[in-house]
This record gives sequence, C-alpha cells and structure tokens, in this order.
Amino acid sequence: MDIDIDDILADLDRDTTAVDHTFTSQGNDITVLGNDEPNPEKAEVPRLSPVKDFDDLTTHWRNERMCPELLPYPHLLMARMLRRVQEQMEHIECLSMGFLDDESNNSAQNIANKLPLLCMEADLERLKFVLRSYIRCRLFKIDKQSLYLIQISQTGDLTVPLEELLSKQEIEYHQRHSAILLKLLNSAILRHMPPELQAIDDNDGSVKMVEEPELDSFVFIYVKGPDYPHKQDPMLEVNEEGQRYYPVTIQELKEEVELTIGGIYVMRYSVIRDLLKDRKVILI
Amino acid sequence: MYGDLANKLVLEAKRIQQLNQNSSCDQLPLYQDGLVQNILKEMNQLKKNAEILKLQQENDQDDSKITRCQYFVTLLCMERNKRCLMAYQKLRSDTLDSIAWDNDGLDALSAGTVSNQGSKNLSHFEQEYLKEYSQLITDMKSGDLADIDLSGSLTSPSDVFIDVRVLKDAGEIQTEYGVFNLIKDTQFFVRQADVERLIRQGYLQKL
Amino acid sequence: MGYYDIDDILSDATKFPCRFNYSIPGLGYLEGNVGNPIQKNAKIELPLWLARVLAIIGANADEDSEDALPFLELMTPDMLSTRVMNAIKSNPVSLDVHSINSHFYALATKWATLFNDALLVKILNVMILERSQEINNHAASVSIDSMVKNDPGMFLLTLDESEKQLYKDSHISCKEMKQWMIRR
Amino acid sequence: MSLPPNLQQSFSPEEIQFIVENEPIKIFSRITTRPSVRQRNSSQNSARWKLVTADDEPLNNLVAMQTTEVALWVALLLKQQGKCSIVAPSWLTARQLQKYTDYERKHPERFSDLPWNWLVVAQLLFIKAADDLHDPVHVLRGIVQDLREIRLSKISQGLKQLNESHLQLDNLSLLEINELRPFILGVMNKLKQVHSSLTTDQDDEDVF
Repeated sequence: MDIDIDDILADLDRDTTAVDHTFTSQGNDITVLGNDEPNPEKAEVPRLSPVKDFDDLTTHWRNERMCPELLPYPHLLMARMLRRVQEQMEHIECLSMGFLDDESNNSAQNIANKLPLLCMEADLERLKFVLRSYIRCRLFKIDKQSLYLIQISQTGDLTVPLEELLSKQEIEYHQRHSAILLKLLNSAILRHMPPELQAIDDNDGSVKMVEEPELDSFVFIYVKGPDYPHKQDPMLEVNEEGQRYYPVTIQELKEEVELTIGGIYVMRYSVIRDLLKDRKVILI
Repeated sequence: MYGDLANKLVLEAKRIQQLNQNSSCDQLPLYQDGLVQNILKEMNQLKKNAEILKLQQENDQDDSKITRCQYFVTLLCMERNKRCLMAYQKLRSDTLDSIAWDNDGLDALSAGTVSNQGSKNLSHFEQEYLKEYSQLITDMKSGDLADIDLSGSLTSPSDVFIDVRVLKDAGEIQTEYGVFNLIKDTQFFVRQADVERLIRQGYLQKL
Repeated sequence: MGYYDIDDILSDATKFPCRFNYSIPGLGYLEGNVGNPIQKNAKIELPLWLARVLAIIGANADEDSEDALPFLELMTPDMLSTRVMNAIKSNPVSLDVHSINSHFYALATKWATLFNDALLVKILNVMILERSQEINNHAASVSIDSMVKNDPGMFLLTLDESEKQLYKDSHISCKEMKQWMIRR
Repeated sequence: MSLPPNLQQSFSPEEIQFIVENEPIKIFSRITTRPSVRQRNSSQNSARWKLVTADDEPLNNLVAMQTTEVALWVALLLKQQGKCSIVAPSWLTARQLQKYTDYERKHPERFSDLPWNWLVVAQLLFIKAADDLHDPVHVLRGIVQDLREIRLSKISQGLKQLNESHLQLDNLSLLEINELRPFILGVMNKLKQVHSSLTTDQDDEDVF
C-alpha cells in the first residue's frame, strides 16, 4: 500500500504548482465506483499509470526543449509510450469499425454517439504530438552537437554512455547523418585542403571546430522541490523567513543564491544542472 | 588580399540566412561554384607558399622569426579560407535538412518541390546529400517510430474536431466517421484534418 | 559563437589598425604592396582574424626569451576611441551603433578579452541595458493590422547585428502572442 | 534542421496552451456514463472511454447534474458537444479579478499571485465557455486586459534590472514568461558574455 501513499504525496506536490485546482486523488474513486477490471488495485499501479507517464513525458519534453545540452533518453518510459500509442491506435480502429458497420444512423448523429471515440482520437493526437515534438527536438540537438558527441564518446568523457544517452534510433540517425554530412564537406572542401587542415574536428586552430553545448547559458526554472515533500532532503535549507531553499553558487561571480521552493528563476544552466538531474527543478 | 574572396562567400551565406529568416519556406539560391573554385585556387597558392616557407624555416637559423611570421600569415590565411568555405557549405546543408523535413522525407528532388528551379541551384554533391538525408528521414519514419509520424505537424493539436457550415453544395464525402452529405447551409461536426482542403477551397466555413 | 557562426566570421573580418614590430620581407601584399617588405613600425590595417594571432605570438621560437616582442601591436580602433566612448556615455540610446560598426558588441567583447579591459566592459554593460529597453519597446509595440510590414522606422537601422537579432526574436515572440490573444 | 527556428529557443503560445490544457478543471456533467449496477455486472463493455494522456476514470463515471474533474481539453470538448458546463475557477469573476487588479496597482514592485495558467484559462473559457462564466464576458475580458497591461508595464520596469547573475520572477504565469523569454535570455546571455571576457588571471591561452 505504500505505493498509494507515494501517489497521494506526488499529487499533493503537484497541487502546489497549480494554484487553481483542488486536490483530487486519482486512485481512490476506482474502488468506490467500481471497475470492470478483475483486480483494480493491481491494474492501476499508480506509478505506472498512463497519466503519470504522460506527465513525465511532458516534463522530459519541456526540459529537453529548453536545455542547452542533450538530456539522457528515458528508455523505459519511451518504450511504454510507443507501445501505448500502438495499442490505442488498434483499439480505436476496432471501435470505429464497429461504428461503421452500424449504417442505420446518419452521420451527424453517428458522430454525436461517438463522443468517447472523438475524445480518444483527440487524446491520442496529443500524445503523438508530444512524442513527435520531443524526438524532433532531440534530433535537432543531436545534429547541433554531432561532433561533440563523437568526441566525448571517443575520449570517454561521457558521464552517461552513448547507448544510454541516446535511443537506438537516435544512434543510427547520428551515425548516418554525420557520415553523409562529412561526405559532403569532404567532397566539396576538405579534400582540397593541405593535409594538416583536412580535419573536421580540429580544436587547435584559432577557433575550435567542435562546438560544445553552452552550459553557462541562461534557462528559466521552476523550483519544484523533492518528489516527496515529507521525506528529508539533505540539500534543503531553511532561511529566516522559514522558506525552504536550495543554496547554489554561481562560480564565475562567486555569488550565492537561494532557490526557494515554488520560485521561478532565470539562472545559468550549469548552476542548476544537478538539481535538474535530481528532478528538484524543472525547466520552464 | 588573401581571404577577401572567402569573405564574399560568407556575405552570401549571410544573405541566405536573412532570406530564410524573412520567409516561411526555406530556399537556396544558386551554389556559388565559381567563387568556391577561386577560393580553392587561392588555397593551392597558399599551400605552395607554406611548403616553401617550411623548407626555409628548416634551413636558415638566422632570421627564423621572419620566416616564422611569413609562415604564420600563410597558415592563418588558409585557416580562414577553410572556415569560410565550411560555414557556407554548412549553412546550405542545414537548409537542405529543413527542406527535407518539410517534404516529409520524400525525395525533394523528384517530388518536384525543389526541382523547378531548386535542383539547378544545388551543387552535385548537395543533390546527393539531399537525396541521402531524405532517405534517412524516410527510414526514421518507419520502424519503431512509424506510429507517430515523425515529419508530421509540430503545431500542438487543439480543436481536433470543429463545427463547419456548408457554403456551397459539395456532394458526399467519405470520412472515418461515415458519409457526410454536404448541402448548402447545413452544419456538421467533423474532424478538422478531414475537411481542411474543403475549407481552403471555400466549400466549408469553420464556425 | 561557434566555428560555423556566420556573424562571428564576418565580425572577424573587421580591419583593425596595427603596427609591426619587425620588418618582414615579402609581406607587403598585406598593405597592397606586393613583392615588397613590411617595414618595422609600419602602421597598417589587418583583419582581426589575422592581427589577433600575430599580436600574441612572439617572434622568437624560443619561448623562454623574455624580450620576444609579438610580431605586431594592435592599436585602438576608431570604434573604441575616446570619442566614441564619450558618445556612448552621453547618450547610448540614440547612438547609431550600426554606423560605428555592424558587429560592435562582438568586436568590443573580443577587444575586452584581449586586453582585459574592465572599463570597456562597464561601458558595454550600461549600453546593453539602456539600448535593450528601447529595443523591447519597439519589438513589443506591434500593431496587429500592420503585421505584414511593421515599420520600426529609422530605429532598426541604428542597431548592430546582435541587436537586430534581439529585436527580431523579441518581435516574433510578441507578435505570436498577440495573434494568439485575438484568435477567433 | 529537424526543428524550425521559432521552436529552437522558445515555445509557441499554442504549446503553452497545450501544456495548460492538461490541467484539471471542474465540470458539471449533462450526461451519465456511469454504468448501472446491472451493466457493471454484465461483461458487456459499451464504448467506454479509455485515454492515454488523461485520467479516464471520471469520464466513465459521469453522472448528470453532478460535478467532477477532468482535463481542461476534455472539458472543452464535452462543452463543445453540449455535454457539460464548465465550473469557472473561483478567481475568474469580475470581483475577484478586480481584487487582483487593485493589488497590482497598489504594489508597483510585486505581482499578484494569480494562478500560473491564468491567462490561458481565461482566454480559453472566454472563447469556448462564455455562457458558463459568472459575469458578462466583455466585462471579464476588459479586466483581464487591464491586468495584462499593468503587469506588462511592471515587467518592462523590471527589465531595467537585468544582469549577468540571475533573476527571480515569482508569480508570473507561464504564458507571460514565454512571451518575454527571447528578450530576457538574449540580454542576459549578452551581459554574461561581456562580463566573462574579463579573466582575472591570464594563464588561459586557449582563449584565442
């Protein structure tokens, strides 16, 4: 049952971000109102609910869009999501087949009867959109940092191995795209250069050729706090006004800043990088 | 002066950038082959100079600083030319990427979108690149990601379904939701994607 | 700011005045004097991509040698002269930066890097803040009717490339927002 | 490039709307979908709602004349079909909005604590559920416009304080932040760049 408690806590936490809605628990009503599932408790493990997954996916999408570096690919979540899209497409197809057979209705009435179906189609479109936009954004960043990714995977400077950082498809995309781009640059330019200038990743010239992500660039953050507010977070401190905050340091300026829970800040990415990794802030 | 030609090429790159910033669809003007060839010729000249200077540097010890300076200048000129050439080509290949995505990963050359004036504007290597990149997109769209239509719209969906009024008779249309008989002044609730064409053609009006 | 950054490449082509510390035969072509040497103390204008390196690389291959002068000295360019600095200080907002240099900030920042010029940084800071307010005012005052050809007038012509980019980005954002607010 | 330039640095207002549409809102149902006891016991499964992005439980248990909570986009779809009315959030009344406006006027240095999605929710309900609001929509629109303008002018006052360190923007809504994002990031990144050109120690030769 402790899973349920986690879920409720998570919901409570979410509630602080949305000022205008009142708290509801998603889990409780199931048993109260009944469910066709033979075992509702097990069928709806809160942590793996579609809604929670979609919430997570949306956060990944928003973080990725605003983050100067490429964030690790959520392999399990994405596998679940892609499977869910497929299942839902089949499910919808099944349902609409049933409706088409039912020729007696005129179409205007037909569509009204299909309200659940309409809703499910719109719902599926929404999920597909986030997935599409998320992956397209990642491909864009992979292209932008193509040489850098190669460089760090060769020198072993990766905090996360490439196979974890990228999905299988992304790895293939990265390899194939950098190969055809290199072919183009080679044929058009590089092979005409003297040998010492033929490299595409020469960092010893006046200007470095390999572009690194600008980790110091500014991002907008929302300080969410720990996933479970009741658990102790050793990184949190409390100021004189009783607000809980994460102390951070802007290295370059040797400046200390308090990131209060619930606050919105514009901050250098490098300063909040670890907090983002721990899901204590989100990029907005 | 060395590097002047290369600068011209970068100014052309800047022009392409501004062109595409101010228009909704990406386009590529003519590949500046003559200019590129002339810069490559200049590179050859510089290459020769550098080799001579290198030899000199190894031979005379007395005035090494002079040869060093001459050598550095030559090296920097080559480096500069390389950067300008690369930036020009990279800007163009980036634009080709956008064109390929806009074309759904279909081969933009044979699909006709680029072919009219476009393919003439591309260098031979660029045509090859566009073809290969389009193929890459097509491959990405199939397989595990087939269901999400990777090259589909990046505008967030709201209003998947809309109310429309029929402005002129348009006969029957078949949709996933059955047959609609579009008679003037009737109203329907339809999926926006199903009727987008009819709205554009003036048969239907979004309410 | 990367290798492929078109504006960075263009800004690097700006010519800066410099003075050679040595006579170098065969470099006369740099001042349009092919075949002849460049004389010691000759004052010529070189693009920054060339001058910057020659100004920090010593003439002596032997790094230990203390008295090794760099090949040349960079001299303060017009765009950073006292006259221009005073003009900035007296009225940054109405200044026609574009006419001074279309890559003013990029170049000034490079200069500040080369010479660790704290005073220049201070002036730039004030200048950015004051001028960006004005840029924001212009970018935000988009009339939805004249969307196709919004006319920011003479103002746009006085911006340097980075300011133009800031204006464009802000302008598009404000425009999209206004369109969203009035739809249907 | 696989992402259009306008989406590389920021979100579009439509995307912000999308994010807000996933938040729950109260509705007053006009239909019943909750299966009767008999139906529940029979194995027959009549076109039930099964969603992948939002909680479908309330949708399968709608009871006419009762309130429940669903995702905003679902609420708008049901509303469009005349299957529900939307319970306007408590802050979306002329009286409440006027209070916010008064606060904004009284405190030139602060922003009232409007919900983080106020502008999107207000605009969406104005367009799609005007008849569910407690006050005439033109009145509400007017106050919302006032609020927006007061806050915008405060923001532009605040923009004079931009610096190379950081900025705190409490109580600004996501849409308001998004509108200003390109400007704020552009200026702050530029200030940072200018400031970091000064190195306290010169041992870094790789600068060039």
